[in-house]
Amino acid sequence: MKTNVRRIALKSEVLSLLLIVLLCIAFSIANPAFFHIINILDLLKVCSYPTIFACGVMIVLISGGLDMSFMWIGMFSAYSTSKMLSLLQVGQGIVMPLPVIFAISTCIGALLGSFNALLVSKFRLPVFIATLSSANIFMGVMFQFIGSEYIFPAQMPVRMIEFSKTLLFTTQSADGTPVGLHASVLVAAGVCLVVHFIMRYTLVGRSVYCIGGDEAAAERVGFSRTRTRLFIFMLAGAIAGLAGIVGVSNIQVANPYDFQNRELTVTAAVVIGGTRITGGSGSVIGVVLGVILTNIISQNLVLIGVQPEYSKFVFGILVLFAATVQGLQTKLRNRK
Amino acid sequence: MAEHILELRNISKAFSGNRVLNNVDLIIDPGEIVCLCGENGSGKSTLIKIISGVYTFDAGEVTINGRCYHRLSARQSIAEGIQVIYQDFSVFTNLSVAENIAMNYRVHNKKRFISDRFNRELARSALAQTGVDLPLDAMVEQLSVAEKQIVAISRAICQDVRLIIMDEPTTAITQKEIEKLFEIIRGLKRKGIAVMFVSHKLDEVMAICDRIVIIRNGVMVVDSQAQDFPREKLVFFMTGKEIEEEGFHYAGEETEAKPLLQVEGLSLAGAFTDVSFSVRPGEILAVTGQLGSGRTELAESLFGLRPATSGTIYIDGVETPIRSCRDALDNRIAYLPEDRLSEGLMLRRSLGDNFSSAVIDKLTNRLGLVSEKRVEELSVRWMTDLKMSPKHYTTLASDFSGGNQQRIVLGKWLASEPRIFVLNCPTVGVDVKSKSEIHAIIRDLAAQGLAIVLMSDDVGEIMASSNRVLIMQGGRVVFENDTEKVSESELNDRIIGAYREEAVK
Amino acid sequence: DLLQEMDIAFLPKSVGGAWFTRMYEGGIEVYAAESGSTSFQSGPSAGDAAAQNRCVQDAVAGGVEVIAVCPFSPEQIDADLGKAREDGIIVISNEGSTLVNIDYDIEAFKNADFGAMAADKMAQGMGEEGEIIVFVGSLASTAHVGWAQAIVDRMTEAYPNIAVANEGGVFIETGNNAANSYEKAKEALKAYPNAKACFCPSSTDTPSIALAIQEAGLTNQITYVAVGLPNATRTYIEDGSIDVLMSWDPGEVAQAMCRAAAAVKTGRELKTGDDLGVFGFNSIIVEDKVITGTEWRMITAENVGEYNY
Amino acid sequence: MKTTTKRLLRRIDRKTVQLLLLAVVLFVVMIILKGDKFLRAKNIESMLFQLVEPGLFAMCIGLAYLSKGIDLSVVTIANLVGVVNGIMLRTCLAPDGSNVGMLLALCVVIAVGVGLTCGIINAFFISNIGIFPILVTLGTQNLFMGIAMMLTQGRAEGNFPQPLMDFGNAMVGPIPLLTLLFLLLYALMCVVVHRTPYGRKLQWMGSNSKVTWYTGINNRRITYVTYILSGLLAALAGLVIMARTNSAKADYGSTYVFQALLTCVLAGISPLGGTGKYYNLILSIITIQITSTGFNLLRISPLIRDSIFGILLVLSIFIDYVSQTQRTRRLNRAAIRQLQQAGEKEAVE
Ligand SMILES: Nc1ncnc2c1ncn2[C@@H]1O[C@H](COP(=O)(O)OP(=O)(O)OP(=O)(O)O)[C@@H](O)[C@H]1O
Ligand SMILES: Nc1ncnc2c1ncn2[C@@H]1O[C@H](COP(=O)(O)OP(=O)(O)OP(=O)(O)O)[C@@H](O)[C@H]1O
Ligand SMILES: [Mg+2]
Ligand SMILES: [Mg+2]
Repeated sequence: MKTNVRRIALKSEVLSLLLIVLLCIAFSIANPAFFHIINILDLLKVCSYPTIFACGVMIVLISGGLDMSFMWIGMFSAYSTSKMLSLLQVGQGIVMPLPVIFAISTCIGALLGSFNALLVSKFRLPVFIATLSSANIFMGVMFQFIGSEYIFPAQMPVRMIEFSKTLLFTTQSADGTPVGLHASVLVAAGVCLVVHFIMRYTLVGRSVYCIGGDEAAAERVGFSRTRTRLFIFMLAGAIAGLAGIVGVSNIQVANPYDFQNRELTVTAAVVIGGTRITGGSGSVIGVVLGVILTNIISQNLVLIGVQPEYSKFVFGILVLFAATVQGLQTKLRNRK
Repeated sequence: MAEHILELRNISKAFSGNRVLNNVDLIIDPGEIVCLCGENGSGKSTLIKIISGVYTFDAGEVTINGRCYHRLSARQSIAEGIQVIYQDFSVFTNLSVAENIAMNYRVHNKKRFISDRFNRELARSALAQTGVDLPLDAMVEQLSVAEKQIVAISRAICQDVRLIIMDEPTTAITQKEIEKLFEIIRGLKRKGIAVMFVSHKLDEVMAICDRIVIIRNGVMVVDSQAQDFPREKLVFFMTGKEIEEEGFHYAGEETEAKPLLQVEGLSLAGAFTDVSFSVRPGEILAVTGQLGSGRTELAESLFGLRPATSGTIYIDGVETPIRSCRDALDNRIAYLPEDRLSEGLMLRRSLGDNFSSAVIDKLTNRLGLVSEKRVEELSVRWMTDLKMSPKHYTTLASDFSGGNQQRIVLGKWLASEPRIFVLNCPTVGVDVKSKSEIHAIIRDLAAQGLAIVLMSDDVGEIMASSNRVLIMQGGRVVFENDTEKVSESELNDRIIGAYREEAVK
Repeated sequence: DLLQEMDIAFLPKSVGGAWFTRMYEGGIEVYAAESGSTSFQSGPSAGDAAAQNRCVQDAVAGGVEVIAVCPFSPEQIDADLGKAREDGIIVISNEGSTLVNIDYDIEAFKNADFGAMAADKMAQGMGEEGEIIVFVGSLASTAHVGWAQAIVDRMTEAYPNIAVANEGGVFIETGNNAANSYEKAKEALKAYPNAKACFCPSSTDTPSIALAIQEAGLTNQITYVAVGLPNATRTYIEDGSIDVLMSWDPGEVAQAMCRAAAAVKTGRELKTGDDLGVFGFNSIIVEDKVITGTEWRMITAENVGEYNY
Repeated sequence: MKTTTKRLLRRIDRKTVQLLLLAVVLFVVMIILKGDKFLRAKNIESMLFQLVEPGLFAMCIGLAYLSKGIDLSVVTIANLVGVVNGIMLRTCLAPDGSNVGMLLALCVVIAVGVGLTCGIINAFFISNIGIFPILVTLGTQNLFMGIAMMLTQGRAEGNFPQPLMDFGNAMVGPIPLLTLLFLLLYALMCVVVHRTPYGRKLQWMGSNSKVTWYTGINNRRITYVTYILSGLLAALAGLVIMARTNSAKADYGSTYVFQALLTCVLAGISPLGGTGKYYNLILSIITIQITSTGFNLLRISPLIRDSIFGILLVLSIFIDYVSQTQRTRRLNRAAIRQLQQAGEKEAVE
């Protein structure tokens, strides 16, 4: 009984949940508006595409490597898709349905992911180095050969604009504006479920854990290193491509610089969510909690009256705090 | 004649210019227990990895169950019913016991979807065969070495297997568990499953195998039925020369030297309690006991890695608290850890780095900079003193064979000129020849006046290289005597707790 | 005589965005084609003072005649511009009126006038009372902060019933990043539910703030006055999410920069009242080294159809 | 004679040769394409100036890499130093400038203090609490920048006293003083990393911290020294930035972090710890500088210029890969041949 409680208490997911609850209490004391339904719905929407990104990051991290390229993969896929379709739409008047748009971006992402896989499995590079260089290359290729200018709402594929306006379970708020769950949240939830299923219940998903735990041992069991890597990076790339297009749809503008320098924030969320930075362990639930946690922190500072120039400071403190709690927890766990 | 399970023909293999296997032929039939012997670095593991498809071979062909392969993948090998228990087990420490055991089965049978219930059932039945009970949901990283090995064995036998290969399965486990393992192996044999295993412990080899195969420098030198093979020739065929182990005699009895290291009532919460002993200069005190008896923790306490919570340590009769490694080093205590690959040796660094790592602070010139010349001198000196095959001091430690690697770790500590040397299982996984050489080194050190504490499982080693022996059980010392006064079998029984005074009477 | 053949380096805060692309393609290159000059642009892909400094240093070392620069952080680029001037390079800046080491700084208009106009429009829309939210793209940007401050000054001076929402704090930084500004705007709108008007000086961030207003259902409640390009914000202007877009053509400003450089090259001194031959700069005001234009465009749903840049 | 050359050759790192080759090839290409401008004294001087700041940051990250860590906070440490000094100068400088000398000395003291403190904070979380360096320094990166932001409200501090500017722009013959000092410091750090007991222990800890622990090496102390050194170097970079730009601001140089990460990787210093030679760093810094300035001179679109790091990296990785596989293949072939010959001989006997 006691050991069970201990085991549950030492699970990192539980910890993130606890932190979230604590923060929520603290925030709602500071400003009761925090718990307003609109705020919650907004938080979910804002978390949607980072969560999708984070799922991809988690997969690569479990396989034992830090992915530095996913934001550029996401941007590359989303931007080139939007640009291509925008040209088609303006020039030819062709309007693509939303699933096709998402599929195109996802496929581009998967393709870019396979380039990472090539670097990692053929040249045997550490993931961190491989993706750091590929991120640079994707960026250069996109700017030079696809474009670097904004694509504005008027030029965006109309289905994407429609998507960004799709709300589910709508009701009217007090002043008559529709309130509801944004469609992108549903996409994120779908991705989470699929990734959870793959990572938990399929052999190929488990092979990611195996490779992350012990690459040589995984090979000896009969997993093909090349194929598993290809799977990992193509899946992560595809997820990044989808995340990118969802993110771009959400704000109705395709700005190729938008996701720049956000890699580490998302990675931090994934790690705070309990994914082991050295690989081999992590879960989708933890990742979702991690993303929500970091976003509660970064999205609500103004709401609780923290002046903007303090926000970096507070964010830094909170990252250190969350990480410290986790570090101590790991120490406890290892002590058994 | 029944079909052979495995047939190797003219297998050769080289690693970046090093030829490791040279035209090896080997045939294994169903239900055979084959033992593969050879010195460290003779190519045993390499041969095994070729059979299991982990390494490609440069020349020759492999026939399994009548099918001939010129290239063999790990998947093919598993599909043919070959399972390997590797030297390092190759279990996934980040996964649960059940999943580990079921993993091979799933990969091999292309079970694309995982069900926990299935995993657990499979694991339960496999564990039932081994007769060991393990918590199915525990993470493997929380298991002891022996338990990890059980997982590896269960994983191997949980599916349609025709040949199980075990690479040094007995290094990490104690006598009692070895008996268990042998029972399992005999059970497999009865089912017609062939077993090939590698071991450096010659008694074991002779006890169980039907056939004996010896490799020397990548060349097969003996392939013979065990009963026809003269036991006394084993060492000769492996090493190419005869080896005589002389016993150890403590010369200091008469001089009544004062103890150099004395421990009184030492305890570490959760590891060992109230341990007392003393060691005089020139003495070798053997400490033995089963896994989990607190032996390793005691050793680490003496070196300050896990400072004891109570009790006193006297050095030269003076009370000396050892709270950190620094204290230990200041008092010239050295510690050779149990697992040389992960604890003792920086594999990816040079010989010079390894030799100098404990004394780097002293190898400086007037400016406080490390003197490369002195590092080289130090390395060369210990290479010769320890009779290692001479190589340049910038050679990577990973380029040395197991026995030589162990000598590097020894040399690293000898360079610090210790007075007290704590050795934790120094000859695990080391071949007979190197083993006897290491024993000689240890005895020699004692003769030079060091006080030596030797933790060991190997009863033969204790008999040959200690003058007093101490047995631990559950963190307490349960027996202490002069080595000469106990027989090998008594010691064996005492270790596993099966010794009864009246039985002797 | 304001068309001279020169070698021009255009050094924007960052390359690629709509604004600076327009400056280069619709301004510098247009001028170069007219005058037979050569030109190139060089800048970081992310706004960073250090990276921009390196571009300045390389341009100086490689040898050009004119540097036309939009400083990311004026204080931090000044020293390097000084080196350019020592080398005899003509330096013209835009939105860098505090710079010392320049020949001329081009401003489309007076910051105070511009801010006052924005304040008036906001006050007008909100019935001269209530709270306003003031964003800036970056706290480092003199122009953004200048306009924002002018708004605040004008409000305290002329509209006593209007207050800045995040009282006591500095302006809310949106980061010249569409995704970030969207999130920041959402947050600010929730934090200050009483806000009746807001202002955004960053052309990059204007559309996504408009989207945040629209999604919060505040299109009609909030008077949104912003700086930006009509092509980029057309849909929001048409549906009223952006009430007034204050805009000028960056291309025209860039042309004015080139023309000012030509004047320096020919040794002609520019005086108040001179005509640079570009819209907005037909009767310039020269104060010390700062050349100020006089006009900008106020774009609303009625006239947005007339503009295409 | 021959053996000494051989021994010398053995001691030269493969990466050194590759990087030298890469740098020379790039240099020659630049001379061919744009020799007149590239070789101008002005340009060389500018390049020498430019490599100081990223060079210092690469030195920080290189140290952290060797310890199997990473230090993402370096640039913000530099900015914090600048900002604190800026505020100090603004408030304390006498109108007649009489106390300049003392204040500039105080600047150095402040820099050391800030660098030391930041380094200790990083090391504390990494070593005592046991959080992964990447998380810790991500947190402290925000923390330090946040402090600088709070101090300045995001504005720049500027208009430092003239002597500081003069120092920043001083030349020693054809070489900028700052570059010279940087090279000296770099040489010193090379000695520290390669020749002091601390440096050795640092590399050992990076390659296997468990072994160093079992060898009685104080991992915690090594971690502290490493992050403190990194903090101090970053603080120096802060002074350099002050002197070069005559200003300080909380968010200056955000692109430097990635550049430094890549510089180290290009030099063969692995973020996975323990491997790589610190002395190769300078070659990688120079290579990147040549490429970046070269691209600017060639007026290559700035849009593609940002990917030069990626291209350089993949290029060097590819060279590495090819030379490695070729070597192994050659050796294997030789071994097989030897094997066959031995077989034939046996057959004859
Ligand atoms: N991956 C490899 N690359 C290069 N050399 C290798 C590799 N694996 C093994 N070797 C070398 O091949 C030789 C044979 O090694 P192997 O591991 O087969 O020996 P072994 O008989 O199993 O020794 P031990 O008893 O120590 O386990 C050794 O000299 C070893 O250094
Ligand atoms: N298994 C290990 N492998 C490598 N280094 C280790 C290991 N355990 C501890 N260390 C290192 O040794 C130093 C001291 O470790 P120690 O176990 O005393 O930490 P601790 O007991 O958690 O410290 P504190 O009680 O102050 O929290 C640390 O620098 C730590 O990183
Ligand atoms: Mg072996
Ligand atoms: Mg409105």
